[in-house]
Amino acid sequence: MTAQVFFLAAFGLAAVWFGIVVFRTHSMVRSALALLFSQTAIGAMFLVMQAEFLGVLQIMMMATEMSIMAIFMVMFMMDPGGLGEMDMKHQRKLSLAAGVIAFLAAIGVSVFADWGPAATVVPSADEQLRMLGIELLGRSMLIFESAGLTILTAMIAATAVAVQMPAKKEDAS
Amino acid sequence: MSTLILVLFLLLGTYFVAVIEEWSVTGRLRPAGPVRAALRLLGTESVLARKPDRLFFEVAPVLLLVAAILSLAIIPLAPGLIVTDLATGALFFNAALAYVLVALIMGGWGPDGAYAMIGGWRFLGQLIGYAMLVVMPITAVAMRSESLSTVVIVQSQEQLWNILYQPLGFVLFALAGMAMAFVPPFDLPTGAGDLAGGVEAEYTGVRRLVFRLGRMVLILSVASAMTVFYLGGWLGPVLPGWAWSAIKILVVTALMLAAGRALPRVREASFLAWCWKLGIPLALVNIFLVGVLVLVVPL
Amino acid sequence: MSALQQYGILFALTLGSIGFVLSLYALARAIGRNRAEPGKDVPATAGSLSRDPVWVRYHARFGGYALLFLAFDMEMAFMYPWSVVYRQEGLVALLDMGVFLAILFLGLLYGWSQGALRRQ
Amino acid sequence: MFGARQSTPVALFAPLRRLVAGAMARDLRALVVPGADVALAAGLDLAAAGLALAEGPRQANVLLVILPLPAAMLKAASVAYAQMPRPRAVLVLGEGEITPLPEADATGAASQEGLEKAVATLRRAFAEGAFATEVSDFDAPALQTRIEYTCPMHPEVVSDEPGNCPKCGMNLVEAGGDGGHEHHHAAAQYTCPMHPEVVSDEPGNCPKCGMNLVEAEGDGGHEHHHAAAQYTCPMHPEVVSDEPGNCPKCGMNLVEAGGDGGDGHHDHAHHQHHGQDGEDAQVGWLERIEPGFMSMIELTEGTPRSSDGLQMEWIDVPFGPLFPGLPGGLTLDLTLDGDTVAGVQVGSAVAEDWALPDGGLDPDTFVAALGVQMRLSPVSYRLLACRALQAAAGITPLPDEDMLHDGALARERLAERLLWLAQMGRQLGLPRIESRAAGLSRAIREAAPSEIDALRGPLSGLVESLRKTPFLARRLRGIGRLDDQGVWSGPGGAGSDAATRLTARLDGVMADLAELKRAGGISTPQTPDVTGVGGHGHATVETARGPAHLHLELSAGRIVSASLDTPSNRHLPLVETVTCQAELADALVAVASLDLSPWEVRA
Repeated sequence: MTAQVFFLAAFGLAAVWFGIVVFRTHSMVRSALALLFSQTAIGAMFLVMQAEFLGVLQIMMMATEMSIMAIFMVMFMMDPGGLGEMDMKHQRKLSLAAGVIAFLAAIGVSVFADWGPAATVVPSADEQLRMLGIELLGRSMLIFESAGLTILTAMIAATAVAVQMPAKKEDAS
Repeated sequence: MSTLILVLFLLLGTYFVAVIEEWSVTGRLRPAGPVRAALRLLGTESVLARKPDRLFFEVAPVLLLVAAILSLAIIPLAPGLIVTDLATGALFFNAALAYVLVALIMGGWGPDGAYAMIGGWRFLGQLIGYAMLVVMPITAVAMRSESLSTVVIVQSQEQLWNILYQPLGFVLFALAGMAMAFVPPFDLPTGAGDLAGGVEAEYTGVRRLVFRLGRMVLILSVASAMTVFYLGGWLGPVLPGWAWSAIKILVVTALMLAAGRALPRVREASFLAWCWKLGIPLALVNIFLVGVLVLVVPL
Repeated sequence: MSALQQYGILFALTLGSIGFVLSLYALARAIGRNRAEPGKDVPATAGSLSRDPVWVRYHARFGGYALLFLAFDMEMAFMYPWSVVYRQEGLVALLDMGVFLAILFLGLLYGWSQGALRRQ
Repeated sequence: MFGARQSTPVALFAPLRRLVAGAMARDLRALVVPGADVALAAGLDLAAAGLALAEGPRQANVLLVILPLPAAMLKAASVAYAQMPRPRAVLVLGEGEITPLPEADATGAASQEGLEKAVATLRRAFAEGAFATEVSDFDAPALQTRIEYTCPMHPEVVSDEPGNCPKCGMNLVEAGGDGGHEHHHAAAQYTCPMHPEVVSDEPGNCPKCGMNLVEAEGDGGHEHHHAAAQYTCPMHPEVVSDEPGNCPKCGMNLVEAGGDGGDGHHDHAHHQHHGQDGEDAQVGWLERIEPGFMSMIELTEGTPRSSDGLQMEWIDVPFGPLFPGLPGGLTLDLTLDGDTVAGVQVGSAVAEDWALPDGGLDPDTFVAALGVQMRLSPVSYRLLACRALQAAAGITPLPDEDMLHDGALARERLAERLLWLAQMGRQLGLPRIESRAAGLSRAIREAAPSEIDALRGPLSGLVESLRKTPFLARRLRGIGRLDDQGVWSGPGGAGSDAATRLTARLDGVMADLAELKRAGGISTPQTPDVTGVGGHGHATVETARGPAHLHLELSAGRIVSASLDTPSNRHLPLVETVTCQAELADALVAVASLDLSPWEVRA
């Protein structure tokens, strides 16, 4: 139990540290990959908390998605290599305030929300996965299918953004 | 004991992959080749670029090796002969190998060299093509075995190997796996005549040695995954389980690398087009077919 | 073996691999030193000395694919738990996932028809 | 060994070092200067001699130099040598000057035998001298573009090393790069609107972002230290400060404002190359809505526009003269927009000026020199020179002998087509095709007529397997399509693409075989005796790359003027056509499919 708490704290601190690195670096790629490793550390926290599927999924999906974020940042941000030493921090006061408020809100929710009784026995990873599947096909089917629709909307929006590009060219020339 | 066997498997496997890899390039089998090359690299200077992102440059080869080794941890060689039998093994395999991409992007960006950088970003494009073709066939495999555990997946093939049960999935997974291990003809990030080494171009000496090691373990890992998911893993008559695993993995490695010798390197644009316009629809068809099969013929 | 022990093994494997690499580095360091020389540390570009930094805005031409990929990647999160209980749930699962995948496939077709599936 | 590695003084590791040195001696990887194609044309089988081909300088431990080479190529070789990690060695084949390269560790004649002997010497050198306690630096003029670091605020601060400015503590940035040039001299200076630390004496693009450099404020001698210096942000001209530092809005370094106060670099940049009022208005509008907003319109101002309208930064990347997928000596500088070719500059590092010396040249020297210069196709050009000489002197060649010369020509054409195939196989990642084509090319180049019949089988086998290689035609189709009428005279004709040119070359292989059979024998041409003769002569020879023409003027037995027209020289401008807006890999395939010989290019 104590080792579990120790690793949980260690990965948590790593996640926070990588989160800070996102803003401390000048390079866009470093920034994006720092965010990735922050997310990976969160995935490791899930593993420590014995939520295996969630943890592995987080570790897997973030690797590809943050890499795609990296390429889009390199594509669209000024000076992605950090050669001009541009500062990553913008609108400090506003973001500081927003950060503090969000932090307090998260603390508040975690402390005051009714989480129900704590589970005494952690189901095995296989069981968790199975239960999740049954949940998806049973009670949460509507949520599941509407997630499909949301993804469809996202795809259409993404396509609209992606195919805007050639149209722009005609404007420019 | 089993730990020792697994370490031995890792070492021997890497060695054999290196021998086969050299054969696939030079056409000659030289058993001492990998050892010599490793010693040469160990004794060569490991040059650091002038104004690099040093952290990236240093981390990339290590990350590649670690990701490849971790992905091997869920490969069962025989009943009981596995590092970790995770309940989400098949998913974990993917998760570990997703960091190959991260390693290549870091290694490409790190040295501030054009060939390397283009190679790294190219691999991202390649991943966008192959990634779905890795996960969708694995889903179909899991539908049959009712589990993501690699041990259960092998056991589910007791009566019929998956290569026969879902051949379409095997073809897609094999091609995607080759792209994942960036072996020819999918060696876009490191193409010799194309990018003069690409991501590998700036690595010399011991860093290159680690990079190459990671590459070999990666090939071994992909071949092992093909064996476990589709070729019945340790299943086979007469010989003990581990021997079957070893034979199958070596044969798959050799076939994989031999195919690259005979095919021209793919174009990234057409690779992406093939993957998305043909591969993904076929993978969905595969899921549907397996779905019907699983319900109708409960093998 | 409990799940936590397994994660412990994976963590140890990671540390062990890193340790192996570090000992290789130490060995290499014991063999010889690097010598800083003019031109050696400039990234090699086929016999030309090109000192220009390449860390500039990179035009990736697979943007359309990448955006569609993100959507598909999300969808896979649902596929894994579904596939595990598929046999148990039977026809319901097939129909359910069929609808889900059909919706996604529609998205793919839309993207295809709009020209997102090409080199930009 | 000059390229030995500095070893640590710890004796404990001496046995390990010996082991490593022994392994290195048995595992040699060579970077060939000028290129693997020239080694092949010289009849060298590197693999048989125990040398593996390295992809680039970083992977090589042997620099194999095949002499003679012009100075430009040796300069490239010195850069490549400097970039090879130690321990490294130089192996020189043939005769000639090798400065600025260090002394060769092994030398030999440019033949297989010479190579094998030299490799044996090299192995001993590696086994015994791969490590040394004392080593000295390699230096060459090509490496002497000194990097200076200077302070963006205080240009008088110049240092050889990066660090902080002693006056204001800012990071020192890299100065122009072309040697110890004066920063404060009178002429106009150019600076980048985005990176004020980039200061150059010449207009051009910013090395960091590729933007056009704009003329710096002030009248040339730009007063960095003038009385009431004000600092402003390149993005936010409203930010004005008396001291250097960072912009409170975006964090960028403040730059010194121009003489006319408020008008900072940013506005200046606008007027310099766009001055579109619409964009200015839009920027202002955005500024009002969100003051800290970094508008992409503003930031990408002046950067080049891609084909799809996005504004990106472009990089210049050299692909040559020592690029593994292209003919050795060909310099291809691509301007890349991501992985797409946006611009191209092509040339040759081995080109020679074909001007004749005053007083002309005697025919023997001329023919020999042409044979040496055209490294890949010596026989064809010797024959061309001989035929032009005969035409000028009015000598009618004997039909029988002419047939035999045609045989020699066909044989070389065949060898060259195979050489191209080997190169193409290397570029496309087809090692089997590469080694088969290379072996056949080597065998055919010096083959006697009787031996060629034995090669007929393997040759048609290779052609067949190329036609059957899966996806090869699909890989090449549509790449490097030539729409130009007339300029292209090589295989495939106008309107061909890489796939049809491959097919045409394969057909050419069979046609050459047939011609060899028809010729019935092979004889290399001899310089005709033209002592004391004068006149004009013209000859054409069909090489593997297309027809080559030579026009000669003889006066009293000496060549006083010669005009040579080679296919590669004609085809060089086509590189731009075939690479324009192509993906990098496709562009390289397209260039390779043109089969350019850098040796045929005029300086």
